[in-house]
Amino acid sequence: MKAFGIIFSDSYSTDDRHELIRHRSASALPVACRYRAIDFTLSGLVNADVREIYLLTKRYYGTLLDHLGNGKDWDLDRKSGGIKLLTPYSHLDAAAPDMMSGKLDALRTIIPFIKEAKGDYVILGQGNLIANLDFNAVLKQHVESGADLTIPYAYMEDPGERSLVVSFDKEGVLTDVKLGGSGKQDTALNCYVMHKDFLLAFLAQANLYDWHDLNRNLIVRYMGRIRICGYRHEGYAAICNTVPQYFRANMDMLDAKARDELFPEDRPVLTRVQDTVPTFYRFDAQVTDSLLADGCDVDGTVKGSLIFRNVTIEEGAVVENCVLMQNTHIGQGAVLKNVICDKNVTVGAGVTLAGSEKYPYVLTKGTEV
Amino acid sequence: MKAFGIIFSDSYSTDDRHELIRHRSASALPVACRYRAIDFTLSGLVNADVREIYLLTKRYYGTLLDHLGNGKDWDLDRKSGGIKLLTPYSHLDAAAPDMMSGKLDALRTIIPFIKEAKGDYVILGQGNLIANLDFNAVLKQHVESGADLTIPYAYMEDPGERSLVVSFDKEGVLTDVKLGGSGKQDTALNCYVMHKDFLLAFLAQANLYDWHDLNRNLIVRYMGRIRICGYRHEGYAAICNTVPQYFRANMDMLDAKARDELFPEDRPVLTRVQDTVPTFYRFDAQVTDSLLADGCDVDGTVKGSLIFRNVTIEEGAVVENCVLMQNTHIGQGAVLKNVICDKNVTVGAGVTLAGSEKYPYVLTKGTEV
Amino acid sequence: MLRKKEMVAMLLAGGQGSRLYVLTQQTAKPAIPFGGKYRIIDFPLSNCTNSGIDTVGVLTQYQPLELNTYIGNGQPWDLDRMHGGVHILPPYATAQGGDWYKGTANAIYQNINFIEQYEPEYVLVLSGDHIYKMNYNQMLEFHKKKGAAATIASLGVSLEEASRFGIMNADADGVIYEFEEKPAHPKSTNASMGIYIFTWEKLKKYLTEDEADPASDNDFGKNILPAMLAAGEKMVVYPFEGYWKDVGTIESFWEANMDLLNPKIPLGLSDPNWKIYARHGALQPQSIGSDTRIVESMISEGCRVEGDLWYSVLFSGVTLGKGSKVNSSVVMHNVKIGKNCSIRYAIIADDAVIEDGAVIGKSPEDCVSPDEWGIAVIGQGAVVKAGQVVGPKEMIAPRGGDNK
Amino acid sequence: MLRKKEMVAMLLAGGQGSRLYVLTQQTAKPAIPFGGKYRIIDFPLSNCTNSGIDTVGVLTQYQPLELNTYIGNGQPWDLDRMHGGVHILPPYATAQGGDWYKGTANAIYQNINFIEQYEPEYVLVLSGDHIYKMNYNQMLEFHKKKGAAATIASLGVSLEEASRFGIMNADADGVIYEFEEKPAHPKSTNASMGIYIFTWEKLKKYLTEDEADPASDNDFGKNILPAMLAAGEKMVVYPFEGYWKDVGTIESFWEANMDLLNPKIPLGLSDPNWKIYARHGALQPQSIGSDTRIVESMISEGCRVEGDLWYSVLFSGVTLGKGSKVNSSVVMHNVKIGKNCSIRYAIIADDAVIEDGAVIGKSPEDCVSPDEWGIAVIGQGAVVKAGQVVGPKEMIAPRGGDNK
Repeated sequence: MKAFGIIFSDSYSTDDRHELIRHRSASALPVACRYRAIDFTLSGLVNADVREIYLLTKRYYGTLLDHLGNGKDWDLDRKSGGIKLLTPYSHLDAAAPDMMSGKLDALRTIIPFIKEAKGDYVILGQGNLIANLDFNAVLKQHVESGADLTIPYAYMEDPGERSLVVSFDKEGVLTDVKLGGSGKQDTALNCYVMHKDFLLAFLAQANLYDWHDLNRNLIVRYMGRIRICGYRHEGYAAICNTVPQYFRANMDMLDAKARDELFPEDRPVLTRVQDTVPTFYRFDAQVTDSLLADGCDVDGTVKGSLIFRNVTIEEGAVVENCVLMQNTHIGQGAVLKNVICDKNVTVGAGVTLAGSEKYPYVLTKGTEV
Repeated sequence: MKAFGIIFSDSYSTDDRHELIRHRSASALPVACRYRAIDFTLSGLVNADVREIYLLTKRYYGTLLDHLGNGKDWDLDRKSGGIKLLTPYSHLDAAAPDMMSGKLDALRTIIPFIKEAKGDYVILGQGNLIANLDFNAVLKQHVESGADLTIPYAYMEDPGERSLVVSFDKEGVLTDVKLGGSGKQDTALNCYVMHKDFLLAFLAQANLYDWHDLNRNLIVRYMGRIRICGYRHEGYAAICNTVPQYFRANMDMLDAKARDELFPEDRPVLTRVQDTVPTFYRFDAQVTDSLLADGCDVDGTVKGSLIFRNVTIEEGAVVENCVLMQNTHIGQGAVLKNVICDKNVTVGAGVTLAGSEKYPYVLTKGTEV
Repeated sequence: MLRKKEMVAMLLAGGQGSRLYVLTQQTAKPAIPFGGKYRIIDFPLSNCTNSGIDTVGVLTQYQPLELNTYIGNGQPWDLDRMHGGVHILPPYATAQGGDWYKGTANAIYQNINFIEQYEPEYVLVLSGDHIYKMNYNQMLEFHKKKGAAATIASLGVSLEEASRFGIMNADADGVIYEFEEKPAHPKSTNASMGIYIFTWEKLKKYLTEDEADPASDNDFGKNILPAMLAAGEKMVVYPFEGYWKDVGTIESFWEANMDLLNPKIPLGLSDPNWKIYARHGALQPQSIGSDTRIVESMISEGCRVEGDLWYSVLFSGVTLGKGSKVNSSVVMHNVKIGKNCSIRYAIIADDAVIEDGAVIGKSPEDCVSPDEWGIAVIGQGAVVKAGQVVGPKEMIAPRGGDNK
Repeated sequence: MLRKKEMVAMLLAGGQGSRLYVLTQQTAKPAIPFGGKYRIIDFPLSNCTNSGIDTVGVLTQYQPLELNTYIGNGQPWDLDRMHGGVHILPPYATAQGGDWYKGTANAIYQNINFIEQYEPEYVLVLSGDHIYKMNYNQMLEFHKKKGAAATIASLGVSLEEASRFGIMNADADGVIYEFEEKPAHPKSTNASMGIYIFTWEKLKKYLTEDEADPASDNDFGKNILPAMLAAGEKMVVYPFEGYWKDVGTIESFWEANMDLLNPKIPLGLSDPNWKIYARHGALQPQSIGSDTRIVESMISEGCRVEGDLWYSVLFSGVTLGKGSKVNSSVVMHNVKIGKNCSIRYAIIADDAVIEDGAVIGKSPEDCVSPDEWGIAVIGQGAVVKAGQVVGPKEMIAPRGGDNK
């Protein structure tokens, strides 16, 4: 029951207004103080002993490559298997479809790799899913249930209009899908588990009929004709297709229960080791209800916020309900509320910034205010 | 005197009729039984303790990535530095020039990486150069000569119309360049050594005037205005821009002197370890004047040929003046003369194939005849 | 944050291997070159990797430098892991003082803490002087299915060979009821291959009890296995089919190398799905000269062959001069053979230099009596002078070593 | 195919470090946690990497398991090299038998073969119990420029401190003419930092001569350096400026941790150009609770802090319960501190459990006499029961260890 993984570096359905992923893959989104979004899916696969992983990238995947490096931090620097990059133009034949246009097109360009993969089952994952899925359990259920296709899902608050809401019958077989919805909904996690032969047959079909959209063709078209089962993921899950979703997912981490679900001891989430020093709390630091990465230097007030690596908060500054990414510098006496600072942002002394709790104020990478 | 390297995966001036690089980077050309072309430049840099290397790729670089893997085989899987891939779309800004069109355009897209590089000097190399350059000596001469730009060159037979033939005055300063020539000529090896600041200033200039061609603008335009010196490489050198050049470079390896120049003991050429078994010579093997990689199984006659890894030559087959790449299978009694078999070619029992000594018969990857 | 490992392998890299004489005078047995580009230890290590076992302790106390350098960070065997990987485990001192390994069982006993770090359920015990390919994971499945405390891999031998082995007498279900060490009148033909899987909890108990017994030799075969059997633990035989060879003597080592040239021997060295990994140098392709005859031989990277080769194995970097003839011999890494030498039925260790016209060894058919014949052995780095004759069975000490 | 290395580093990971009492009862000194996320050995290893030295031998024979596991394949320090890298070098047996390391010089002597593999011109000898950042490459340039046989790094100390150190008396050019070990009346203030660069050829000669002398202690400071000086070799002082601390006692170890909290101490732990590398677990970010006060402290990944922290260092994975107060203390990895505990001037080793309401240590100002005060130490994995009081200077043995 060996499986291999294919990870899409981008969701192909993100919000155009998502400033945080304009120049980086959705998989490279920094989350929870010290991670990138892809760490969750990648660690999930490694923890299920999947050591044959194909990463399908689209545009602006440089940051993602820097993060993955040689794969050592996930123990994926293997002689055979490990992580394999499938980047645009790397293997394309002139006649192949464009990797950029949709997941199904991207998959069609890598059929030769799927054919040569050693695993019998394939896990299609998406690099911007924030969840610690137990892929061993998913695989086990997939095999035992006799399903053709298994879709992990979770009971999520306000999944948003780009998510697939799913319903199942008593036997766990998919009976209905719709796009989006508000309130708590059973929401597909954009992962798919199936037999390699099933995927190959489906891709051949897709090629014949020139299908492009994965969800529409694999799920909507086939529902009722093949056995599609759900796997209910009980732990925390979030999808970051929009800025508010991203902000909420980070704020969720302040809840110890959500955190324990996302970081269970027996399925650790691995990330790039950066060799940062511990965080220093100076004489005037006042930190409450917050999460901090290593390498910070705090001499101000921090409430209900997520502080990423190497952030400096000077004396008298107040940071409330904020997400400050790596290398943010907050000057003396500055006041921030509901703000997301992307990497390398500098906020000058005495500056006051306030965003809406629902749609926070975003300072893009490198901004100085 | 720390340097960093930039390697172009493609020469940007290869022959369109070069079947062997239609679906692979010129750097990934298999040469000398067990190497890929890039091994020479890469090992040259590693042997000069250059551990910060940027690889600029173009199209069809998948094979090249497979070959490089995680860089372990060159000890380039370093925490900082090591080998960094700069692939199309990985870091491109919408406004950037296209990496595909020329070396100078490709360089202009990576200015931010050049600025952040730690070395003071830069070595621009080309992945399809077959030579074991002593980059330490080149660097040393560059610094001591006070040159703005140093071009390694070698005295080569028939460099071909796409090569730059160079002349120097008594002090080693460049006085003339021309394209191509027959007979023995001092030929530039498509490598450049300069100070990082010089390169950055030149690229700013290139951006301002919208220059595209590296040779034309850096050498032809600047000759006489800046101090361009030559570094004479005394050992073997070959450039594989055309199929005949490629064939000749391989055949040159049958000469022990050329081989000893290309593989000196103190500057080993590293390549991907493939864990092949030793080569078996069966009862009817008759091998003379040939080079063989490991993993072959020979029961036929082989004369004056280069046999790559995992080639099988059955009883009674005759292989003369051929280059047989990895996984070639030659059936019983087949006769081949002046043939290049790309990877995974199968030649059936009894087939006779003969090419011209000057322009050998090429069987492309996977062909069965 | 360490994760559990289901099974950890402990490789007994062993003592001096004195029956290999000059070959082990400066080298631990598992580090001896074998088969053109391997060393003996590559076989168990590669078996581990190919079986999905990524945590291996190598127990050694004899001349570990070469082994240490060879294994390094474990990368060639894909055992350079963040958690697990290959570790060399020499004896060490504690606040209570230190002990050398007293026996195979004591070596494992002294490393209980190493094993316990990984909280394994099973421990695989291997030795470092056998040539074979085996899927230890299948053996583990067998062990689990049988619910055994110990499973011992077994090779079917002929009744006459049986008296040279440790023999396991088992019932129809493979449950062992008796061990016999080299029995004069063997009752069965299940020979132990020295490959054990133990349920760790059980092994730990018997190791601890054995350690407390001052009369014990602290040896697996002599003490641990009989004690477990006596206590009524379920011990089963795991039948192995395939090639297996103990290379503990000069003759068996030479034979095992010759076996590789025989296409009928089912070792399957070239099987791409079960590669044997090794640490390699960066060498040129092998070059074959103008006037040579190479028959039924194996040649590795970096060799320059100008002479003739019959039924022989050339390791990497060997030079063979014009007019020289090598027959039925094993020539290890970087040996330099001059011109017009004659080498027959010999083993020549790494870096030896054979000068022009030297004559080493003899064919059995050229010997007057069977007693005269034997494999000639040239030690590591030794120099055989021009024209010197080294007779059959003779051994030349390594450079800087003692003659026998 | 091995390439030469200009300089190889040999790190004396040392003996038991008995002046660290319970901290080293089950751990080799260099493996002791330091500074929130490091271990002592991270400092010399990171200095090597940052100085461009990629070949390091670690000489150890005492409790090597933790060190072995910690160093693993060397990856965290970028020392997982194809050729070179970091190697643990324990004592070993040869055909002539085996010896434990008799002294620092003997430890290097026994590993001459290891060093010679790399054909180095220079050998750097380091010890594993100092906290400092130093560019050994600059020291090598100095050694070469001076044309010395040995260069010894030296720290300027005050005249009164000088009598606690090995003092080197040198002329104006830095050439040493006398060594004094802990002189009552020091003539100069150049204290030896235990960091030596030797021209290998010279060192090898003196090591060999020293080994032949049965009366020798086989120690660098006592035997090798005086012998070289007596023979007229050129030995020079390399002046070091910056932070350096020997952490060989409980007090100095505690002080060195406290020093990290002092912005005036010039260690520069956060300097991105001279990172100190360490092996990390995979831990969550640190979480700070609702009602806490954290002042002048350092906290690492994976901590959950609900209590108050003053002038303290929390290593990764520490839990600090509500109402607990920690002051001027060093709390190592994964320590669990319950509610309403009071911890002052204490060192709590890895995995210890401090139950609710326990009281550990005292502030000096709360002590009746200066004699009463001292650092309280809780050993690795020890349990301090609910409400238990551990006085100043008291030491609690590690789980499974002996009390003092």
